[in-house]
Amino acid sequence: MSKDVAVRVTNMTKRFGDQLVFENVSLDVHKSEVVAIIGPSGAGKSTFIRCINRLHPFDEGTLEILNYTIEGGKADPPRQVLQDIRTRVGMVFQTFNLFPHLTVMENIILAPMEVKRKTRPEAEKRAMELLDVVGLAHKAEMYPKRLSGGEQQRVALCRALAMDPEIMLFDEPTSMLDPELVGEVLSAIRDLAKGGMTMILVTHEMMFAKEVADTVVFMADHTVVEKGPARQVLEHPQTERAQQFLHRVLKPLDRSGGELKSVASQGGER
Amino acid sequence: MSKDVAVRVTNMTKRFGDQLVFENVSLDVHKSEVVAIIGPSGAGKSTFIRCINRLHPFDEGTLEILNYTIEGGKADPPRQVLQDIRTRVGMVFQTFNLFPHLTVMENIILAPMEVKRKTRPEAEKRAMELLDVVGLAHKAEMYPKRLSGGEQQRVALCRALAMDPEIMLFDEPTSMLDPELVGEVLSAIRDLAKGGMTMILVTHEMMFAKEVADTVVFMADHTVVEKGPARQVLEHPQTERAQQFLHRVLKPLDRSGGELKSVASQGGER
Amino acid sequence: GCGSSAGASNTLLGQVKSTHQLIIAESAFAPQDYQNPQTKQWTGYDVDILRGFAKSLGAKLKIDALPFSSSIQAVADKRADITIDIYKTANRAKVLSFSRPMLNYDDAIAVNSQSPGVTQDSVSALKGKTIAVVTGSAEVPEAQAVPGANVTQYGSVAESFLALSEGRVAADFQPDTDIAWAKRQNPSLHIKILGAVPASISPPIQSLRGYFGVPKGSYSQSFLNKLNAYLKTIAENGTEQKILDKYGMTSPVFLKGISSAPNS
Amino acid sequence: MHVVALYLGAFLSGAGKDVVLTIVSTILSIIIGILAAAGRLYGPKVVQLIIAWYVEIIRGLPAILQLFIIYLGFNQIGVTFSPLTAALIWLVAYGVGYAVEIFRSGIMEVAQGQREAAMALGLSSSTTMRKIIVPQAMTAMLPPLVSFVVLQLKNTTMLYLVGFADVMYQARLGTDATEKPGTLYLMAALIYLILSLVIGRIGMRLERRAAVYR
Amino acid sequence: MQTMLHAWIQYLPFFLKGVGVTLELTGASLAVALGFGFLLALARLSKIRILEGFATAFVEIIRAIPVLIILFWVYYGLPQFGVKLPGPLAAIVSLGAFYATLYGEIFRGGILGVDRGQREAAQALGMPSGTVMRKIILPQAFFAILPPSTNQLSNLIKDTSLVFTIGVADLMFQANAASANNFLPLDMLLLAGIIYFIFYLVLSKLLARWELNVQRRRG
Ligand SMILES: Nc1ncnc2c1ncn2[C@@H]1O[C@H](COP(=O)(O)OP(=O)(O)OP(=O)(O)O)[C@@H](O)[C@H]1O
Ligand SMILES: Nc1ncnc2c1ncn2[C@@H]1O[C@H](COP(=O)(O)OP(=O)(O)OP(=O)(O)O)[C@@H](O)[C@H]1O
Ligand SMILES: [Mg+2]
Ligand SMILES: [Mg+2]
Repeated sequence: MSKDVAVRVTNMTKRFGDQLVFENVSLDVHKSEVVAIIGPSGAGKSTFIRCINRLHPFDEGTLEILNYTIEGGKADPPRQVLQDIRTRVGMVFQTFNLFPHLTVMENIILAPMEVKRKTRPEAEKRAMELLDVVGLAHKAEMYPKRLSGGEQQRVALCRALAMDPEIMLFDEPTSMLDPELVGEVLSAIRDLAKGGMTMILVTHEMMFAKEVADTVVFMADHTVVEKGPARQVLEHPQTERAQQFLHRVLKPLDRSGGELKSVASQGGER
Repeated sequence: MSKDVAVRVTNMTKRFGDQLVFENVSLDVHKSEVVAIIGPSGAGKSTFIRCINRLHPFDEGTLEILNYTIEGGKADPPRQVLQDIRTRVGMVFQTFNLFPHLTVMENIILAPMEVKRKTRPEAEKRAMELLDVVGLAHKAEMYPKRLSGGEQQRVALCRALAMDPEIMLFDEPTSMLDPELVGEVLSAIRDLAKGGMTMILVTHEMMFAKEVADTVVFMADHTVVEKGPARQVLEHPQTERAQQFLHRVLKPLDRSGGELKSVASQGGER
Repeated sequence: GCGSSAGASNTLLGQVKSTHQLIIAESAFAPQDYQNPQTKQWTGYDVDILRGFAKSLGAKLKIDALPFSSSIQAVADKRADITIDIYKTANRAKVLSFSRPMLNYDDAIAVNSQSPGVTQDSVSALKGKTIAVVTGSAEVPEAQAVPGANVTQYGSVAESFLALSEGRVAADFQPDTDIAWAKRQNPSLHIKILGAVPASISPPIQSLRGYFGVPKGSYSQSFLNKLNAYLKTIAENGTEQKILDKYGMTSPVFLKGISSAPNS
Repeated sequence: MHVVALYLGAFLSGAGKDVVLTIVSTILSIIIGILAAAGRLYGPKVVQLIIAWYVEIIRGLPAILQLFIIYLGFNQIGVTFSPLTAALIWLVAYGVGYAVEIFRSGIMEVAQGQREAAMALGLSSSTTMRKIIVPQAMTAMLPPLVSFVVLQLKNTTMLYLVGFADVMYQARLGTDATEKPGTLYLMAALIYLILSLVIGRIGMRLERRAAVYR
Repeated sequence: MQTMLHAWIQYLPFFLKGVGVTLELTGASLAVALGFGFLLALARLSKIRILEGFATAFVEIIRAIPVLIILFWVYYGLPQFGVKLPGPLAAIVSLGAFYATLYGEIFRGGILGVDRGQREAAQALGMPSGTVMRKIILPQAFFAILPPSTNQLSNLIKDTSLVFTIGVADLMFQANAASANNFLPLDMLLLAGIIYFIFYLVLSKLLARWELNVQRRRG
């Protein structure tokens, strides 16, 4: 693996029992590159991103990450390896997944203290810095339930960043948010991208992908259907499947209208 | 109430216990008019739209609908009146609320048979027409759980339309849907609007509101902050609150960027 | 008997005659009353005696089996007509009327035959030991009179013997007939009679006789008269001894003085 | 094995009685329980309160204490029941206390959205109840109902204490006569185990059928 | 009324002694049930087949058998096979084993009920599985476990009333023995009932309120 490559996935295949989720997926992610994964629901995007830090085992293929090489198969790699990967790869989930029984501060410092053996003052200092940047320093002592979705997601981001990860994974970080709150989280992620962080993100926000991503990967029908520079894939998709998908998402109303008109008028004119 | 007005709300106020949801809301909806209600989460949009067919009682003010006049207060209007209003006003919910123990067909024909005393063949014939229009005729015998969100929402639409309502209420009908599925439902609603149905809809889809609605009502801070022709409110909002809201929703990334950049680089450059 | 004449159904005797049924509240005390494991029929000397008596009234026995403590209650409540033969105590006399005595008992101390927890039938030897009794039986106050005794109460005599045989308790206070019978029926039980319950804590000899109890009051009087006459007859004419012989109680001591004892 | 052969017949006839009592008392409890649950939810305040306290008392007292109160206690105030009557009254009185809660929470569990949707279609409240709430509540209630039947079956073990000739009663008499309690109580346990498992299996079958739409 | 009060006062000391025994049995049985139950839950969740199979069989069998029969079998029956437990210990073993199956299922449900995302989030932060269990899963499961646990505790107290059948002198026994003595079963049973009901109210109302407060403080 060249020095410049942060993650290399080769012919990865994943099943749940008999059910194929995706097969033959290959992908190189370079250092400081931002990769956006898009695609219809159920395409396996979440599962794929979880295979990258080996939260899920995968069945076939190879994953090279942070100088480790992991082969597909049921057997777990050594615990040390898994833990090291997960420590150095940050992840932000669609559903935030903050620990509800811990305050914002405790959420952030838990892993640095437990995993990196930082002292509490050290961990707290770093946590406050991060919270300050996302504008949540004043909420440090609150429990997650009391925060808005956008705030929760920003805390989740801080929690991941507190481990000083080398790579960040995002799984639809804004899809559970109110439209008004989406901006908060997207701009925090954008800033991170500008700062040179290696990132892989699953997103439905095409505008955002276009602005932030270097590469866009379109997954559908159990595999990667198309990938390439962001602008190219989003504006001039080559495959029909991608064209169809992007059309639907970007211009939801632009299709052969139904005949509901006529049906409705029956009701309306009673 | 002039013959042309379908719904007139005058100085309506609603509380849950001590908690004020909205106050002093007035609104005229003309026949065949499409009114879109927008506003931040928690503004009381859902509650307001539920007060219009009196699913919730309201505390003060007057509601004139379908030649009935209902005064605020805890006491329920006569059952007959409530039922007549609800029979003639259709509603589609954010969470679909299909009856899970009934098939698609049974969902649609239940109310026509029970309330309008239609025979089963009559009701089924109409249901098939409606399902056909939204492209779901082949799913008539399925249970809701087996359908995608977009399909469920279209069935919910058919269920409401099967009562031949004179007015339709929509509460964020697409916010629980996958982006790719949003289009299906929006285009069905748009067709309905074009057909001349009187409609009040709560939505976060600004593009859709602009295209479909005649009037836009912006609710925030417990009241109606601004209302007017759709284009005017959406493109040139008069009040600061509306400007701010629309800016956030339409251009989520366009704001003073944070400094996460600098923080992130610490992590990325280890 | 709702339909029968008021006079008949207002008394126990009338009740039994009109329904042709005499209900015994049983508690599976062997050999007084127990179920034959082979035939599942109720048997025992109380059952035999009362069956004969019931026959003389033109009635059949019906058996309600209950824990001992509830069986007395059942008769007091007129739920059943008659108890098995029991001791006469002041407490019981508050709710029951008693027949004439029908058998002499001795309250005995049973111990484990392999490793007796008590070796002498004296109060001092029993002091501080665990003693088994049956809930609601007359042996309860006897055991409680032993200083420092840890009294464990069981729902049936069989359960108390099991506990003794398993060495859970040091001693068990029961009528000697019951201990002897249990030993005879189930040689595998590790129990034996150590001796009589010390006189200082056992009740006076009069009450150490078996009496049938019936609901208290004039309701039972005519019935009691018949019963007493019957009991006296069978004690005198040897019928009762014949019944006792069936249960291995051949010693004359059991009926000594019974036929000449006064009615209660 | 001798003991087993000797008592198998008696045990089976005792088990038959337990099963019949369980079935009869369950049916009665369910019928009364539905009515009481309706009273608890929609009745006048007084009725609601009375039923609520009834439920608390039934749930708050040991089952055996309730049995003794019905069988022994009521005698003290001149009300006498036969073992069978007492057993039935007890099982039903106890069962109703549990059934009310099962039905009440089953009905409450149906999502608010379902009520709203039905109301918004103009369905009357009785139609909503019949066509929307109850069918869904039924599915939600099946698992607790199955546990309830098993609970009632298990309660029958206590009936020997009032002289009802069931499995336990036979086991105790057997102990009296044979001194083989280990074998006899194991037999009793097996009979109850099998009956419980059968009820559970039937329940599972019903649940699967009721949940076709899930 | 007069006689009832009189009888109550007369027998109250015995009843109080019975209450002591009832509480001791409840406490000891609860300890057994919680400890053993937790092990059962872990065994059922473990990937080791035999362990899981054994625990599952144990749970399915024991909880299908009435407590009274378990009690009789342990006390009267086991000596036939050479194991002899004193009454109170037999009671604790029986109730403990039976309630361990119930608590085991509560624990298992609580652990499984913690959102899968929580485990994933913790793993994604590099936490080893022990830490995930201790710091993330168990604290959250605790609050899901609490309400059904207190509910079972009040069932446990009620089920201790069965131990009088093996000669253990608990509260129910005292009521029974007293009515065998004074032939006032209703009065005696009512007194016992009132005491049991107080325990129930304390558990179901006060503890429930405490639980609610704890939940609210977190929420
Ligand atoms: N733990 C699991 N067990 C079995 N099947 C699973 C599991 N997780 C996901 N799946 C299945 O795998 C497929 C891919 O799911 P995944 O969540 O990766 O899709 P996605 O592309 O992220 O979709 P979405 O946009 O809806 O999040 C789906 O069919 C899903 O049902
Ligand atoms: N049944 C209820 N009881 C008490 N408070 C309620 C109830 N329903 C809604 N509220 C409160 O009323 C307020 C308005 O809620 P509503 O759902 O109408 O807002 P909304 O504008 O529809 O928000 P959203 O965009 O999130 O759907 C909120 O503060 C909410 O917590
Ligand atoms: Mg996903
Ligand atoms: Mg809403």
